[in-house]
Amino acid sequence: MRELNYLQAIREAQFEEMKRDPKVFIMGEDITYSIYGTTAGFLEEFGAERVRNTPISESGFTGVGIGAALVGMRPIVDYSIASFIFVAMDQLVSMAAKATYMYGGQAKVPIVFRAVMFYGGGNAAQHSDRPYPSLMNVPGLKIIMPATPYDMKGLLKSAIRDDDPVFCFEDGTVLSSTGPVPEEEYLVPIGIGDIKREGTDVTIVGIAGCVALALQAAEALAQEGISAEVIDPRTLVPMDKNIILESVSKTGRLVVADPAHKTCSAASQVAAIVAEEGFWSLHAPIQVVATADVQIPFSPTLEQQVYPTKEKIVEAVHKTMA
Amino acid sequence: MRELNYLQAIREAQFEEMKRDPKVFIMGEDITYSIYGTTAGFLEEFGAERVRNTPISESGFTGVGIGAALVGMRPIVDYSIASFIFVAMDQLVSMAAKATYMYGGQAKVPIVFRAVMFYGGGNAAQHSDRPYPSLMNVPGLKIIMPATPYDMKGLLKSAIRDDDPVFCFEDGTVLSSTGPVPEEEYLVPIGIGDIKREGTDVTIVGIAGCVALALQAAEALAQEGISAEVIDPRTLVPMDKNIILESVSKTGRLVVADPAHKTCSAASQVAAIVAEEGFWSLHAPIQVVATADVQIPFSPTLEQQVYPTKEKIVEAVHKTMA
Amino acid sequence: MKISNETLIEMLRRMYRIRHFEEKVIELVAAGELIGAAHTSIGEEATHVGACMALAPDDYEMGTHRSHGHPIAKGAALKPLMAELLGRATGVNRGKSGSMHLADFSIGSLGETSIVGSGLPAAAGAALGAKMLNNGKVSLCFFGDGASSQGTFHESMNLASIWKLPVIYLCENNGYAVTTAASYSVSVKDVADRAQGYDMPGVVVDGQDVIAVYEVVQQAAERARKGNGPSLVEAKTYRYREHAEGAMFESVGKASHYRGDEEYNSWLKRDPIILFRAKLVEMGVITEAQADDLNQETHEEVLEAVTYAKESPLPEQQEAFEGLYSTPISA
Amino acid sequence: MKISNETLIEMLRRMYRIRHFEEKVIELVAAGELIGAAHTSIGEEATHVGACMALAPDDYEMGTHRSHGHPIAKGAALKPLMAELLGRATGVNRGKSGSMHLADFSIGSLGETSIVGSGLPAAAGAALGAKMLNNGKVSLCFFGDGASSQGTFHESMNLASIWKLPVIYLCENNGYAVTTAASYSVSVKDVADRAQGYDMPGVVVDGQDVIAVYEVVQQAAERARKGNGPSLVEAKTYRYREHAEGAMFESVGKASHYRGDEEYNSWLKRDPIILFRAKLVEMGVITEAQADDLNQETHEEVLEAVTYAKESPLPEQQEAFEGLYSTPISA
Ligand SMILES: Cc1ncc(C[n+]2csc(CCOP(=O)(O)OP(=O)(O)O)c2C)c(N)n1
Ligand SMILES: Cc1ncc(C[n+]2csc(CCOP(=O)(O)OP(=O)(O)O)c2C)c(N)n1
Ligand SMILES: [Mg+2]
Ligand SMILES: [Mg+2]
Repeated sequence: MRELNYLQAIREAQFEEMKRDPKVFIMGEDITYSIYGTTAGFLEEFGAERVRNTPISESGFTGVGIGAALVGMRPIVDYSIASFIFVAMDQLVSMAAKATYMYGGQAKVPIVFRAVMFYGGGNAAQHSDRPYPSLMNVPGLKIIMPATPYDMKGLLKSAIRDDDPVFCFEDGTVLSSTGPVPEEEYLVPIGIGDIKREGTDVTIVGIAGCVALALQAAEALAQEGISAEVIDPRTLVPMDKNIILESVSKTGRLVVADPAHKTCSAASQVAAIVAEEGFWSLHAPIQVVATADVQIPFSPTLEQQVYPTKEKIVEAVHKTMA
Repeated sequence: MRELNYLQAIREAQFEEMKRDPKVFIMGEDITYSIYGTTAGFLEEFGAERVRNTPISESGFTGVGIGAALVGMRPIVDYSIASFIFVAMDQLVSMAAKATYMYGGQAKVPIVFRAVMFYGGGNAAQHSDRPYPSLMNVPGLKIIMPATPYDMKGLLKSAIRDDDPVFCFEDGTVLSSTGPVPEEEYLVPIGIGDIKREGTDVTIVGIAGCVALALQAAEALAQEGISAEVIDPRTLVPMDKNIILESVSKTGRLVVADPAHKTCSAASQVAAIVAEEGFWSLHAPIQVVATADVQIPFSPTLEQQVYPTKEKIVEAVHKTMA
Repeated sequence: MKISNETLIEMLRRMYRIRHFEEKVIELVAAGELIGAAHTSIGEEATHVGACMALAPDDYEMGTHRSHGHPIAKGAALKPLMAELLGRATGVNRGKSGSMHLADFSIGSLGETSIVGSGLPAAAGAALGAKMLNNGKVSLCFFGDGASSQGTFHESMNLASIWKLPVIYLCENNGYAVTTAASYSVSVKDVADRAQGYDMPGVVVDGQDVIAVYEVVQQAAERARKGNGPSLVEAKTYRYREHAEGAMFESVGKASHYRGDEEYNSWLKRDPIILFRAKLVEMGVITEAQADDLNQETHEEVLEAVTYAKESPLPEQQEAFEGLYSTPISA
Repeated sequence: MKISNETLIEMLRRMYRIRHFEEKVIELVAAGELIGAAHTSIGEEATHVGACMALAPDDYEMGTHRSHGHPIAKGAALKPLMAELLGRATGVNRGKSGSMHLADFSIGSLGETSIVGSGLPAAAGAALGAKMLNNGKVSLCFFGDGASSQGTFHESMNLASIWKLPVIYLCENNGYAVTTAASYSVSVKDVADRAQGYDMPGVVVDGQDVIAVYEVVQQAAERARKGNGPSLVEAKTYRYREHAEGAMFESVGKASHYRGDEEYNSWLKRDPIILFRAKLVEMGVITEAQADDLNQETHEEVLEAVTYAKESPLPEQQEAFEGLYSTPISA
């Protein structure tokens, strides 16, 4: 099958959906120049009305997107780097997430928010955030976290067609990773996880960039004769509990790997779900491999220390097998 | 001992610290009129320079507080209602939480942020947030959550003397609740939990307003002959793990009650900690009693459904004993 | 520009509607039948009505925590609004929103929002939507003097200007944000002066004069429909009540004297309803008797709305857990 | 007002320092020795230096992601800055911040911040602190044309004005935010025009003329110290490089032609260092030879800084987990 990289998958999803539905448009800073390639050629194809450069006004253009959605448009808001969403937090929380419920169903907010999490590249504390856990605590937003080009294209297309606000977080560590993406149209449904590798001894739930690390860890563990099952929830809200609980009921052991800071991470949420609903299947303590609860340092010597790694995941699996 | 209510405890803590240290000042909207009573008489006592009414500019005055702290002042920023902090989120996350680490220790940010969580009073989705979990995922902020007048006064005084940004969340359901508060000076250290009631059969960790509910539940359970231990972490970041783990090692059962939305709640974090570090002590699944993952509805018939209650906590305990 | 008698009379009707509605709200709060924060518009009816009547019935409107008067001025039916305030299943928002967040999409009211300043960007967005959908609609956003200090004001004005959006920003300057005087919190004499910084017209208008408000908003709407972009209108008005109903604010008001009696009384003398009613009679548009009838009719509408609300069922408890999403989860 | 020769020469020295420092940064990025986003100030030296030299050495300064030139202009030592860019333990921020977030509290540089617009409120806060501590200091905040569209700009200007804070907002208008022209994103001709909306002086100055910048900032500083409040200064300048170093932006620059050659070359002709050097020689303040020496000396300073940085140890791995808090946890 044809291979695309992660950024190409984003571009293709957006391109196809904008072709399909004239109500879909995209806005963001410098978007016509497509610094990351996800809107390359869009200006020529769709024109400046539907491919809008914005001033640096994240709350402003987030709210503009919400208002346009309220009257029937289907905006895609591209923040480029995920660290910038804090500026727009109130619009995301008080408006996008609350309108449908608060206005008793009168309001529909079909909008997609996109942001790349550029961590691991020496951009330090203010440019390396992985802020999805802060939004997971906010009811009303759907949150997708595709880890492969295939999932990215399929989930992003579903998000654009969804009538609710969907936040798509993109993992900066896999932007150039490639994978098979069919030519023909397909969708990946929101809210459904995926078994990335089958196994019997331990379940490794990987979030975003940690899916790839989990697969590497599983490979290494296989050499030792440990069979690890790798689960990718793909959607964080609503979370596909069942696929995780079923895997744990089979393996009895759980490691969760998450690039977010450990406290109140997506991984902690997965652990809490299993401790509550999958407890009787567990044969050993759950292990959470997440980013340390410190800010992101610049110096590579320092930055390398704080994130999950294949080695840390392998070590965590060993703990659960001990 | 003398009794004060929760709001009086806040007022007294602020009053004493402003008396003690001329660098301490307070700002917020309509603060000179002290709508909630926590700065009653402050204008007369300390003058308009140190008791500052602000325009409705939460990011602006949050940043002003941070800048003043950077040069040696010790501001208290009162947001009144916690739902308004989303407007200031970037200043809290990108500036307050990151400066000390990012500037290699050159920057000190001695600032206290205060906000009341007014939930349960028919103020609907945009005025009923309990947003602390979103900040718990942000390293660099200390987060206190006093549940009694005694803890409030002692923790708030510690927060004002602390050289780091401390967020004090106040629970709107206990504002008028009273409790003993000594006349003489005392501090409650940040990062130390408290056993609010000793017990042997089950551990109930209560967060904020859920501490009172947990105590009511414990009382009811005592009638049935179930001995519940009630733990109040008091500080959410850094969390006093040990007091929770020790209690669970004694009781073998854990219920966590939290007014936050369940997904990525403080309760989920407590559950994750115990599932990882206290697993071998557990005799039953952890039970999380938190607010449903929906927005807060207005109609009392609806609003009453979504929060933790004494009954829900009792029921959760029964599940762990089953 | 000549305003038809029909329109003039409808203006007075809506002003009376708001007044009676709000007076009933005060009673219901005092009686403990209406809970949560409730902010009334008494004294500001001319601003609400002048602005909304200058729009087409299906133009968009967004507003604030002081939420009742805007949709009423835009033409919303009273029964679902009152039912909402009383948390009934028949409420316009099914009892989910309460007083601070009314909305009636059927008449272009896209939602009042109680986070101060949060509605300004969305109003520009509705205007962008109108422009892209080419549906000829304009968007009007009410916001207060207090809201003018929020960053969203700046960002929205700038975006509306560079994109020439068909939006009207209507600042209801009632002089105060809770107890804080605009003369303290706003660094410039008139909020309208800030329009220069966004290359758009900024007009100050007497917010107690419904016709004056109607005329400036109509010009702004025309400008917007012609594709000439946004306008900033500042209506100088006053609230006759405390910031919100309820003892807390009463006491604050009493204790604080943040508004002197002299100031207060001078504004009372300019009650927008009394002024407009007198004008219409003087213009010969209506007789005193007809005006009394209007007053009477609208009062009865409000009483019927209350009866309707009280007789309406409460929502099913289960509904608390429904309606979070428009697209149900496939899983 | 007469500027001493000593000061004039120091200005040229700092401008050369910035230029040489940035040229070295370009090399280091190209060589892969400096990682992460790196934004250079080449072309904007007169704005940085004119503004900072107009302040007292211990006045406060805050800046942006384009972070190197500001502290150097304020008088920071080069070695700890370069060591920071190379992630060394001897870095001014111990290798924790990298290029976008330099700070040197010892000379009043309270931190460059890379979230666009995030520094504006804190700069007002430092000014409030100065006022309350009564230490006679003023605070200067650099921000870009792009940053002027953030809500924090509005909120900070308003707060600074109503509280008469001793702060100077210096907009470095280099015409672009990445690839977006200020002529597109800013709804008014000059950012300085917005000062009217906050009742404060707004001045446009030639950002390539270091003396002109020095003079307007000195006046603003005087005004601030006298207790007369904030000022907005807009320096029209230009960056000679792409938005940031690194292939991505090079290609964007090349591909996009968002800045025409004609525009670009016309600004190149107004290189602030060449202009100022010629002026000083013409004024007889220095000879060509002395100017060459300055150029030489500052170039060597930079080379020494690089040597120092490269010879400095990397941080201990453990340090990643240290320094989150100033007050260690009692628990
Ligand atoms: C972001 C935010 N901050 C504070 C509040 C609390 N609050 C509610 S209304 C109000 C005053 C608003 O004043 P103004 O904009 O002039 O509107 P008015 O009440 O006078 O109609 C305040 C401070 C809020 N709701 N949202
Ligand atoms: C809140 C936020 N949004 C977007 C960015 C990405 N970004 C970094 S610099 C920049 C352009 C800033 O332009 P300007 O303020 O004119 O400063 P200049 O780069 O021209 O010096 C942008 C959009 C950011 N760092 N922060
Ligand atoms: Mg007002
Ligand atoms: Mg610029």
